[in-house]
Amino acid sequence: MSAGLQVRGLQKSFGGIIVADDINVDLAPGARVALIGPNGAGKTTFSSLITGKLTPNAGEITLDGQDIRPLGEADRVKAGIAKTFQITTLFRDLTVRDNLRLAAQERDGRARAWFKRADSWAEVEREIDAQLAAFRLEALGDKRVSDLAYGQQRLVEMAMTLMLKPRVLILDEPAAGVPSSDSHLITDAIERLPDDLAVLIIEHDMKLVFRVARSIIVLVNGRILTQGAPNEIAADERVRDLYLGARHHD
Amino acid sequence: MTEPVLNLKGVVAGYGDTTVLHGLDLTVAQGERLAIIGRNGVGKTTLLATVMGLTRLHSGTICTNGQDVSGLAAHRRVSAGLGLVPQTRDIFPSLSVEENLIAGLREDARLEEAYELFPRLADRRTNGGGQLSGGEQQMLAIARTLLGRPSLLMLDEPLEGLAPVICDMLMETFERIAADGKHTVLLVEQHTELALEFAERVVILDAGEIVEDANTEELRRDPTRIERHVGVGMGAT
Amino acid sequence: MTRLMRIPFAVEALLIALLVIAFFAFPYNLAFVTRILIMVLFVLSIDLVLGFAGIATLGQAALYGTGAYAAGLFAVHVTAAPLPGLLIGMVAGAALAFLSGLVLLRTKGLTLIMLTIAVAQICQEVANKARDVTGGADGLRGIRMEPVLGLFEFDFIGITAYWYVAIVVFIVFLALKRLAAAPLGLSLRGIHESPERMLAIGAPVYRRQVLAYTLGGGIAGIAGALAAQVTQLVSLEVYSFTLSAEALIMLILGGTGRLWGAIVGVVLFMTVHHVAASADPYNWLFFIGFMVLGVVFFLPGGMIRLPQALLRLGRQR
Amino acid sequence: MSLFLNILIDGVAYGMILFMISVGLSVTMGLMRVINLAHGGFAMVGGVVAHVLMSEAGIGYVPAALLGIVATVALAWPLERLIYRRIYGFGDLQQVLATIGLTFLMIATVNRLQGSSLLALPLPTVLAQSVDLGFRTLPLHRVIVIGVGAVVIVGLWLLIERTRFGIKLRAAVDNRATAGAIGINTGLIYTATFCLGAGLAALGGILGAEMLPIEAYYPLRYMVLFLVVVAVGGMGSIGRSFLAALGLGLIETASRYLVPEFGTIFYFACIILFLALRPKGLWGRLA
Amino acid sequence: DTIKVGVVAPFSGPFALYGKQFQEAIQVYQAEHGTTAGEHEIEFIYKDSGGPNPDQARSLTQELLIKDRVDYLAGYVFTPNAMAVAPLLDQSETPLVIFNAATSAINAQSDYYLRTSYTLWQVSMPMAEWAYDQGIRSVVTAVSDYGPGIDAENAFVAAFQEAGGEIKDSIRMPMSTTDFTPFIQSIRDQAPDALFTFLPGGPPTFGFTKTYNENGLRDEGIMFLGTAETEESNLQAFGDAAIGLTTAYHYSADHDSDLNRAFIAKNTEMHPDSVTNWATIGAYDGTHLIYEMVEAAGTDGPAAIEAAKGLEWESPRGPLVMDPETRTVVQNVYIREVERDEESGLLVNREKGVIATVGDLGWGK
Ligand SMILES: Nc1ncnc2c1ncn2[C@@H]1O[C@H](COP(=O)(O)OP(=O)(O)OP(=O)(O)O)[C@@H](O)[C@H]1O
Ligand SMILES: Nc1ncnc2c1ncn2[C@@H]1O[C@H](COP(=O)(O)OP(=O)(O)OP(=O)(O)O)[C@@H](O)[C@H]1O
Ligand SMILES: [Mg+2]
Ligand SMILES: [Mg+2]
Repeated sequence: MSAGLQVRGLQKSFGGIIVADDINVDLAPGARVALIGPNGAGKTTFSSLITGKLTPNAGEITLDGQDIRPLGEADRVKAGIAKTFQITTLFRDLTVRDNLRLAAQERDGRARAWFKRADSWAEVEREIDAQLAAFRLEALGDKRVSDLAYGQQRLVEMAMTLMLKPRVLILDEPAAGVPSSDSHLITDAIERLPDDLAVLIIEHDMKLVFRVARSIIVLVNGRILTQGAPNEIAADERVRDLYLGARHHD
Repeated sequence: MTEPVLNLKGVVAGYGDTTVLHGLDLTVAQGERLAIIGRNGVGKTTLLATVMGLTRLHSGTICTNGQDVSGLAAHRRVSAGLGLVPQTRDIFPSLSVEENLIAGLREDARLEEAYELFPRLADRRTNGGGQLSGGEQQMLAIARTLLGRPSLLMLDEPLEGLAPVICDMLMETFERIAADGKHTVLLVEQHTELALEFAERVVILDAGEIVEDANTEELRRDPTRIERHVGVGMGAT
Repeated sequence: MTRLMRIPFAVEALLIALLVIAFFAFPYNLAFVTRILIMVLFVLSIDLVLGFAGIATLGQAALYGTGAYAAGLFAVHVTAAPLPGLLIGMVAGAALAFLSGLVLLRTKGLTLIMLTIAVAQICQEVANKARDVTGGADGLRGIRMEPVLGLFEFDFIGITAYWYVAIVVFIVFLALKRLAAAPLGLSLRGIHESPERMLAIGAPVYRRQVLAYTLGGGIAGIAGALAAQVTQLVSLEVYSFTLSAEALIMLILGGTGRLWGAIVGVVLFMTVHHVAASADPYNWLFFIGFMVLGVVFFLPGGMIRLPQALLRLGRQR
Repeated sequence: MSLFLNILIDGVAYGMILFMISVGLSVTMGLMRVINLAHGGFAMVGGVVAHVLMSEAGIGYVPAALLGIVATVALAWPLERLIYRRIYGFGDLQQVLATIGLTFLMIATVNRLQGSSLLALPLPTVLAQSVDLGFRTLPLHRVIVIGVGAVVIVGLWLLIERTRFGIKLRAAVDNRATAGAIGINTGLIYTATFCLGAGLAALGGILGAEMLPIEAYYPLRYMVLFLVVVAVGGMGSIGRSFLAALGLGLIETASRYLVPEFGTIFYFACIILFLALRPKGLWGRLA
Repeated sequence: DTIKVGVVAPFSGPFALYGKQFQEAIQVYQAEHGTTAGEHEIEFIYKDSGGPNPDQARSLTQELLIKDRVDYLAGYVFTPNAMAVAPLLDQSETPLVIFNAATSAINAQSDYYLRTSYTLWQVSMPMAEWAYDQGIRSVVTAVSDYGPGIDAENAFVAAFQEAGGEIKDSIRMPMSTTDFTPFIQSIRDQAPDALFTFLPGGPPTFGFTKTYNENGLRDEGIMFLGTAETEESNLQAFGDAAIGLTTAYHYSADHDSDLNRAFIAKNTEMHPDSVTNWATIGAYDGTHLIYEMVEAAGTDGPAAIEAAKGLEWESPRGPLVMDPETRTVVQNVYIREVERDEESGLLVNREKGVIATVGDLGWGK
């Protein structure tokens, strides 16, 4: 029995298309793994299989040795697996603070309280302040999400997921839509994450990947093509041809 | 002499009560490769949407190839030669890939062009648009707009979510499109590096106003002009 | 309004003032004002379910009617003391909401709307069939209420009925107001906005929707019970589609997701109806039709947005 | 055996009528995704115009019916341009409210002009006959409805699945702004489709008047009946609405034959069961 | 002084016709008899109850009693609406004249109810007895599955079996039925001599009679027996499908008497678009009753009720007596058949027989 998230022999297909083919992955506490691969390789599908949005055709998923396949989406979050969405999914009519507050109250299991005001937990409010500050969103806290630019929403997306204090964090293209000038906010946030947190990053921005990942998995057509340390991957001919392209030949 | 493909005069636009663009003037000549850069939320998307007629123009005029399109509906602007790949992709989820392409197909364009450009889409021909992966949706959005044969192709962060190989291939494609001198490409890009590499002219937007409008070469010589408005982190590979 | 909410007990004071004013302003129409109050309660229950939790329903009458029949039968067969009857009505409404919610809330959108309608229709048909128990289409008769708390006799003019209903509505309103600002309220709004995201932050969306629907059922049940006790007769119409639909119209008219919206919508709709129906009964539908269209087009957020809209107009000038 | 045959024949005939009456709603609600509670209003308008033409101008059934449909489209056109155009952008609830408001106005108008009693659309004697099936008879009128229904379903299917117009329509429905941005004239497409829906509503109203007689409160009285068909069929497909109508016709007819006393309960229980098992309607596809 | 009469009836919604007809009948009566009874001026106040909605009926009645201080109440189309005000009547000792609601049990709820319409038992039992006399031996009943339908079924079945006839089947059709073919086919398969039906007016009746016709039941000799189905307001819309339908009812606009002809002429003169039917006559006779009570007792409710009991008068529908026990009028029930009138070309209920002076046979059942 091992700590962290373990995936064994994961299999998934849509109709005829196989999008996950015998995938084995280990995410130990403290892991910083990047999942890269061509478009449509099955990266998002993989994350959905882990979060429970999709059900695998075969294979095992365990968290700290416990089989999590019977758990629904919400229960897996409770168990400590959280993700950000590739395409921003926020509570658009609520304020940024309310978005974060919602995450916190679910995390603390007091979402069914109905008598005290939602903003009357001082500790949580401080936490929200800190989180907003980390993403330089202080000024936007009381704005409705729908009034933010897309890039700002991406930051809220990330901040909200971090409020859940997960043990396994899946980031699906966290920097997409964030300008290069601000992408350090994302990388900083990732670097500041607690040491015992396991992180899986799905990203096409190689700068970000090479900066934060300690290990990289390359997925092609639903199969793991190779995996290894960043420098090994960058040097791999097949990865260059299929994915990285000429720009990274240096 | 040729009319500028796009000519903005005093464009003021926004959402509801809020104004995002505060009086922009911009002229884009035919065959130009122009990049617009700027921080998050400065109004880049809003600018493109306003040109396309998707956001309400409060005041000012927009001309394409000499034609005033300020009051026209979006589809009329397409006839006038404008084309936009939106930042949020906006695939039609319940149409198949092929139907997505047909929806914007001009008589003189062929479906096959899209499949040649993105073989991945050919494999997914009959899939529902809503079932595509993020990157596949991006490809579809680009292909769909190209099939509309725009004389001004506006791209709102088109490389987002695409694999590096595809990005390279696309940049080449955009360059090729612009190369014939009849097509103009207007690129909004977060990655300053990429933008500078592609464009011959760069416009920097800040808080809804144009704060720089210069040759790429000029800007390369004086990077502080960019850093002042776009922030640090540029060029740090 | 938001600023008003910040002053401690401002809302409470305002509500009490309104209730007292209504009592003295309409001494001859107390019965009508009482009906308005009951309707407010019913519409509040829809606001909780639809405006907050985003559960589309056109069958809330199922819960109202069940509360009404439960309270009515309880009064006829067990005891005619009002408060226990109210409790029974609430429990009956909540129980039906819970049971039907388990099935209904697996669906959404139009499907959900149809299912809520179907439940109400089945209830109506069952009540119609069980003629020996419910009196069928003739109505459940023989309800003769005892004094409230053994002290206040239901009088001819309807003074007791008015205060009895007013106090119940007041209490429920305050409870809902607390709920709206509390974590549960926020969580329901979250579900309304994006159930998908709620799942992703670990919220058991389905269970929470069932909870919201059950709470709404309890409130609708209280409203039904009040109606049964005040009218002292329950008819099949408590389950009618028209009742659900009209209540929904009132809610949207007033503005969803805001408790005051329910009050404003009901008062507006019922008053216009009352006035228009006595002025020109044959054509009152024209009034309502134009009013409804006017609100959708000029005040899309409902009447509750009127002050803001006026302010904006003023600023533009 | 003959019971089974009876159920089959009457069920299909009834289902076809249900389809004819609600197909217009499948177009506006299922395809265009506007919650159009005023659907019954358009059906009624068609019926009322035909009634007036027949009873007051002495025009024959078929021309009166055609003129009724034309008049309905002529009413739908400006309504779409002036009112529905703005409704499309609203949220569900606002759509409900707006279309209910319109329904009220339609009812009030008919009530004012024609009163609230039944408005007859007497069939010409040719159509009022019955067809002998050997073991029983079937009114000729129903046979004709079945035929017209078949034509409508095939025509609509071709139009929507097989033509550029259909693709553009579906694109415009999915994302109106984007459709405009790739050159589709969404305004025109919406107007045309809406008018098609209204015209079909009128056709259904007139053909179905033998069973659901035209009167001022028609739109409210049968609202649920129409909605059920679209809900069971699931949004977005004419074909599935058709199957749903047939299925519902069969269920209702079977319940009337087999358990007449509990017909209503049986019918709605079936719907609940079905929709609970298949929340997205027949062969539920992702929205 | 002025005595006020509150009229509660639907003036809006699908049932608005009732309210309109009540109002017209009252106007006709006032045009004929003036607005005073004895030394009292009589004023009518109208309130719109919408459809069946006891909450509203009760609160409107309360308003009439408290605010408008009416001394008499009248109207009430639906049974639950009428029932809901019983406690108010007892408390305020106000006579209420029911113009329509036809459930026997209402009058037992309070001593202040009087009824100038009819009860379902009152017309359904004579229908059964007449049918048996005509040689009909087997009947299938098919009624809408709700209170009035079931009352009608019970009354018919009881009387028909009493007479010695056979009830082959009793079908209760759901209220929501739009396609009646299955029921009609079942009836046809059982081949009775006649079918007896009761349906709410409007679309259901329309659908049922159409289907009866289209499926050839008439041709096979299965006779149609009903009560209110062929009432005048929707009759013309039925077209030829209605010809030959047989009903037992207390009023036909075609009733052959000078009084009736004068009444209809007056109504048509005052309200050219109006159709005279049982609702009109119920309200007309009800108004007469109120005038009599006012003249005899003024504002004294209990005295007015006493004065009304046993009152006899000649109405356009025939002779009436206010039964002291049931407080429902005792009246003639007519057997009618729908025919197309030669002169006007319109469908009419032609009287084929009369069963004299029937009281409320449902009392105490
Ligand atoms: N519901 C579905 N039905 C059919 N095919 C699907 C479905 N969902 C995803 N796919 C297909 O599965 C493949 C893998 O999709 P996935 O979203 O996992 O890719 P990805 O690796 O995340 O790509 P990207 O980098 O572009 O986001 C894609 O080709 C997609 O078209
Ligand atoms: N639908 C909207 N309603 C109201 N305000 C909006 C809306 N969309 C954007 N905004 C606001 O308009 C401003 C400009 O947004 P815009 O999307 O044009 O920025 P951008 O430059 O494209 O940013 P990004 O790089 O993040 O895409 C932002 O401050 C944003 O908050
Ligand atoms: Mg992906
Ligand atoms: Mg943007």
